[in-house]
Amino acid sequence: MKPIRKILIANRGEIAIRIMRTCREMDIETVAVYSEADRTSLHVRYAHEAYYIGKSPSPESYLNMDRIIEVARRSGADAIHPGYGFLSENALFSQKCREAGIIFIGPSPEVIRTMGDKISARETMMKAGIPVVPGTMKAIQDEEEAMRLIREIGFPVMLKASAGGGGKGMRLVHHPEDALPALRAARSEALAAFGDDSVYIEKYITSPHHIEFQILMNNHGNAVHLFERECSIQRRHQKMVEETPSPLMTPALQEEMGKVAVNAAKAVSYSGAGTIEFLVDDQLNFYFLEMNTRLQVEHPITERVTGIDLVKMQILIAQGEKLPLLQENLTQSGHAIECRIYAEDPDNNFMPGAGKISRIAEPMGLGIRTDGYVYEGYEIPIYYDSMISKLIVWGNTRDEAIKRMKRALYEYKITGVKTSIKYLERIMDCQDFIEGRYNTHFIENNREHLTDNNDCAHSCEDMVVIAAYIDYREKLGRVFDTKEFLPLQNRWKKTTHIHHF
Amino acid sequence: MKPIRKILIANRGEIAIRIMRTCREMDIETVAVYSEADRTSLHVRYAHEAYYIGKSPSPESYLNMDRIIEVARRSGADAIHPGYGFLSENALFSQKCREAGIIFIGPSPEVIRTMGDKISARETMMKAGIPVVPGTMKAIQDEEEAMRLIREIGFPVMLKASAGGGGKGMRLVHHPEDALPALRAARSEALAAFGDDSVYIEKYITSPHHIEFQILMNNHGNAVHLFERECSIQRRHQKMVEETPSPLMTPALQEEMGKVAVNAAKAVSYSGAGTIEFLVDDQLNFYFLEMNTRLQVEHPITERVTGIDLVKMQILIAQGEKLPLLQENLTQSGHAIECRIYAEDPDNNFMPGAGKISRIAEPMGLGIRTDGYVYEGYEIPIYYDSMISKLIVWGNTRDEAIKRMKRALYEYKITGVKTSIKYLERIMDCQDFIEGRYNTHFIENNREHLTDNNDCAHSCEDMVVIAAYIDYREKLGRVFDTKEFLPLQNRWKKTTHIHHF
Amino acid sequence: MSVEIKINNRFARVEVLEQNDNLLKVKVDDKIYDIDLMHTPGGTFSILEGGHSYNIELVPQDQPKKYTAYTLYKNFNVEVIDAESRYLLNRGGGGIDAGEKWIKSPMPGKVVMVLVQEGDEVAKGQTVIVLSAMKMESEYKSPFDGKVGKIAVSEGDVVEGNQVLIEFL
Amino acid sequence: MSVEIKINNRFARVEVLEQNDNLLKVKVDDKIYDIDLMHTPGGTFSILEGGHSYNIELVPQDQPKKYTAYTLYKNFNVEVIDAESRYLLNRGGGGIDAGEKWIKSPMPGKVVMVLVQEGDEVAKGQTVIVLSAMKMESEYKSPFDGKVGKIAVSEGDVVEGNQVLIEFL
Repeated sequence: MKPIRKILIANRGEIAIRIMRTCREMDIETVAVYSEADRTSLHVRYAHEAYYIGKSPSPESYLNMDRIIEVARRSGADAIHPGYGFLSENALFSQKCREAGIIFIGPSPEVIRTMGDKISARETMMKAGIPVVPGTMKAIQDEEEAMRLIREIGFPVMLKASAGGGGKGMRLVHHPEDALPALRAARSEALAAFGDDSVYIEKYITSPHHIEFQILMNNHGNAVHLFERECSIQRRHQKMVEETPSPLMTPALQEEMGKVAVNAAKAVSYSGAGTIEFLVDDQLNFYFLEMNTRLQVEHPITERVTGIDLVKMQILIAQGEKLPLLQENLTQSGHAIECRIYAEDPDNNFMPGAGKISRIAEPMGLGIRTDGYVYEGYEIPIYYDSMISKLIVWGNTRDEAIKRMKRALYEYKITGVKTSIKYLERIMDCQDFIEGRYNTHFIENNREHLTDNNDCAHSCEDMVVIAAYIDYREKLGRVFDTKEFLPLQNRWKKTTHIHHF
Repeated sequence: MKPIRKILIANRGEIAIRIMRTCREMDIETVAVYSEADRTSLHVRYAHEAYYIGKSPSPESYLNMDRIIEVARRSGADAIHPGYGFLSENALFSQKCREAGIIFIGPSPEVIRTMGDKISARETMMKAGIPVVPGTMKAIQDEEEAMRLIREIGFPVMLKASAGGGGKGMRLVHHPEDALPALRAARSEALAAFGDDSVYIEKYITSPHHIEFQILMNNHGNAVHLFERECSIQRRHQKMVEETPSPLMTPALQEEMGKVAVNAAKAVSYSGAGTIEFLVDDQLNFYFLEMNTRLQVEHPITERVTGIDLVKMQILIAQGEKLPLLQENLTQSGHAIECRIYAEDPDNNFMPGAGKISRIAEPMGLGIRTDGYVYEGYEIPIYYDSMISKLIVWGNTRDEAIKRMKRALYEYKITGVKTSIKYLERIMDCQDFIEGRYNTHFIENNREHLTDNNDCAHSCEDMVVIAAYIDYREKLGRVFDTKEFLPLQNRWKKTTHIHHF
Repeated sequence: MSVEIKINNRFARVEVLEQNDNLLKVKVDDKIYDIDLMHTPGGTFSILEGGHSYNIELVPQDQPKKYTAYTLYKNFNVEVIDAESRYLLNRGGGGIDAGEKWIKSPMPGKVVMVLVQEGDEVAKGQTVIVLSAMKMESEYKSPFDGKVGKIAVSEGDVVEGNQVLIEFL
Repeated sequence: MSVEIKINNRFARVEVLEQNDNLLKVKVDDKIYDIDLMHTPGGTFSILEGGHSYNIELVPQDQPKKYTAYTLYKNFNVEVIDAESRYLLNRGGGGIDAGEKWIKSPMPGKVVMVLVQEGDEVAKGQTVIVLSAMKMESEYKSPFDGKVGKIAVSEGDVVEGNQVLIEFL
């Protein structure tokens, strides 16, 4: 068993940096790859080495398998960590790494293939005795057949890209007249995102909870689960807030679902970190939804309550270590919540926005973790995901965690682009959230409570007016003073202090 | 029992902000006070309200009791939190708060008086059957008597300001000829810092470990300890690195010292959070050193391993809550280390330095907490402590915590002023520290390993040379281009990208 | 000198009555404030008013005299209405669009589908065009019942931010 | 154009041989590097050389052409030695002090005690003056065996940074 000494991170943004952090703690050298848009991105500056791999659109860079493997070879990397998104669930990439003699930090091509295709995943799970949601058993490419199946299963139905993930190529259809446009939109989106426009169709569970279990399995047959993550707070089918434990969870249900998750991992001889996603209805019936054969965006909340560095585990498992993974050694301590900070406009249908970051103030202190990658002056490229940071908070109790999250969101200031920060604060203030009574319809059910209610006092507005006036007046004054040296650093104006209490 | 709704924080810097954070999580309004030098300090900007209390030297502002109480009254604050330093261990201030009908978040004037004077503290502890270091039983103000006692106790001896703390007015004397100058220096320092030049003298323990126990006691007779903090890594008698658990600790010793700490708290009917400091020698004999009747700088490592927000506990106890403080509910989980970031020059005898912060990059990610207060463009005033930030790291094991701390220190970048960051990295690399074999002489015993060893590769130096050249060339060029708009925000130069792999 | 400032939908008139370094007496509409104001050239403001501590950050927008203002609780659109902008506003140039008769792209992206043709009758809320940006497809709906005028783009086109896509009659 | 740059105690000669936007061919002494250099006007540099990623931040010092350079691992004192500074250096004005014969205050503070008198013989390491700054007293020792010359301050004096306190003969 040869220890891994150098890892190429085939990704960008916060996850690239998060992986490099653990590498640094393990004395492993890091190799970054970057597209044209990312020359000055933080992952390039954080890594020991960095190589250009192509133009900004991801098919020409972050999805360019041969190029990435070539960089790994040239730089002498022993292993590639794919992060999430991009090539992380690409069986061919895992295959190509194997052929090149480079460790792919993730499961085998066979497992990715089986679990990556949602239909074969369903079949595999059904064989292993795991409950699944009623729906089609194969990928549909024919429009007429799809329409027939939709009618057969009965509304509401969910259309999903067979190769999909992250809400792309997904459509919920309630009424017969919406079925055809939705099908076409889903297929077009799937084709653009994954190069495959086949979809599958399943019964849509009303009032569903999206609960997933983190699993770890080594190459020696040991598997454990690291408890659940509640991910029901979603907008546009993308997660926005996650927490663990789930407010819905009972000890009995946790034990049962945990066992099923471990069985699912064992059924495919899994390797590394993975996630079993379930839909849970109000009666606590649960159905296998899909398996994510990679690290999840929301993995830090699991790290916080279990104390386990999941990236470290991934690396050790990939290295072939026989980890002492024993379920009875694992405990869930306290409560963790993650809020995803997107560059988007929550008051305009969560429209993603690119642009330049003006200033950032990160929240700090007890129980706060941020995983981000943008910095002051950074221009968010239009080519990639709009998530710019994750805020993870821990508290002794759920109540303490919510209050701490509110405090952290209050402290978190990103100016220059629109972000979801204020919207997330409103979620923390929402009675349904505070009481833990929510399902995946939370955002639409609480539209009223979540809109900007303009509660700034009149005097606060007046202070803004005064500030704008002073700034304007200074700019007018500056016309007569063009030779003045403008310091590059911000500098507080020096004025004598007047006793005024 | 009336809940506290508004707290005045009679402090500045990181501790003022740390306290305000918890207040915000408890929906308590915060009132800041500030001196002339602190108008634009972060604590003024973080608070709900802020009031000017006087000129920059602390006797005219942060030590001005009547002024602070007046502000509390006018702003309608129910309580005052003194933080650490300044008025935190001032019995008269606690007294004045009581008389003004304002809750002082800390113990009664009587307890502060008893424990604040090191000599009466020793007497009280001896009566309660707690072991103390041999030394004088009363404050010495007569030079001749002091010299006689020094000879009597025998070298080495330690001179300490009777009213002191934080290493001020403290001197270690090994040789008879150094005794008189040391005595004079200690008394002059004590007079300047505390307005009292009496000292006491005690036997100096060779190879001592400085280990302290955190205690919490409510107003209903319940007391617990929250385990120990190892604080032996000191320079100039000021702590630099703290960790919990102590590498020296055994379960038996922890139980014994914990019991003694709880007894010490009970002996004085303590209220709130306090710390019992011990000297422990290589044979694990321990002696009571002093009690700090306030929050400690290093309290976050205890918060991290116990999951308890100590400021929240202080507030709840001050409010009169009957907390369920049960020793058996408390556990120490994992390992936490704190590094104190000082604005100082470690390569020049830790000379403190004021100056303007140019840029800050905070460490982030798994297991990291920073408690700081400086920001980019901030000028560190010369009037106060030189500690600008605390970096607290948690790991599953001591080894993981050390590696994580190294990673965090690597990420932590503060430019514009000299800091202890690189020096702290060297401590993390020091074999004696890694193996946990150290006492309060660590810094002097490892002088060799801790000096800057100039290990940057030649090519790295060359890159710095190139950067300086490019900057110089640009500045030359700028002479011909004075009308160019200099953006206030840093902006990466836009250049076309050249394929170059 | 008093100046008019538009904050979201409110117009306010400001005037500095007295100034002693960072201590100002300012009138906003009918209200007089005594404030202690410190700021950086970068637009960070710390204002103390009656003890209350306000933090404001001004970020200039593309158009001159326009800002986005960030407080710790809320964000505002702010515009200084001096003589020049007042003139433009009265002429109807610049200023605020009333009853837009088009759909614009909010940011750079790509046209995925155009679901209507020129001359089509559309109902309010009917999806007329689908754009893709930042890996996400967004459906744009008609803001009212009406008729499609000019369609300025085709499927597959790359569009700029703020570009008119479809006009209505 | 080649320029000499002093980095800590080393003198290095730099010359840009070729430039294509951010791609440079640079000679430092005898070594030639092909680098990809990006930087901000604020002095933050990202340099890629042979794949290696270097991060450098330059902070200008009080004197022109002098910087403190911060890398992720080490800090350096850097000075550009162009014709002007070379001239000053050769004349012995400015530049580096050789064998200082005085004790200066490193930062603003207050004189607590002066332990010597003018004309006293002092031994190397003997404490001569005690300063207080940032709540901490520091003892300053004689850098060599010698004799005290002028004492420029008295106990209780407030001193500026870099002010001469005691001169030696």
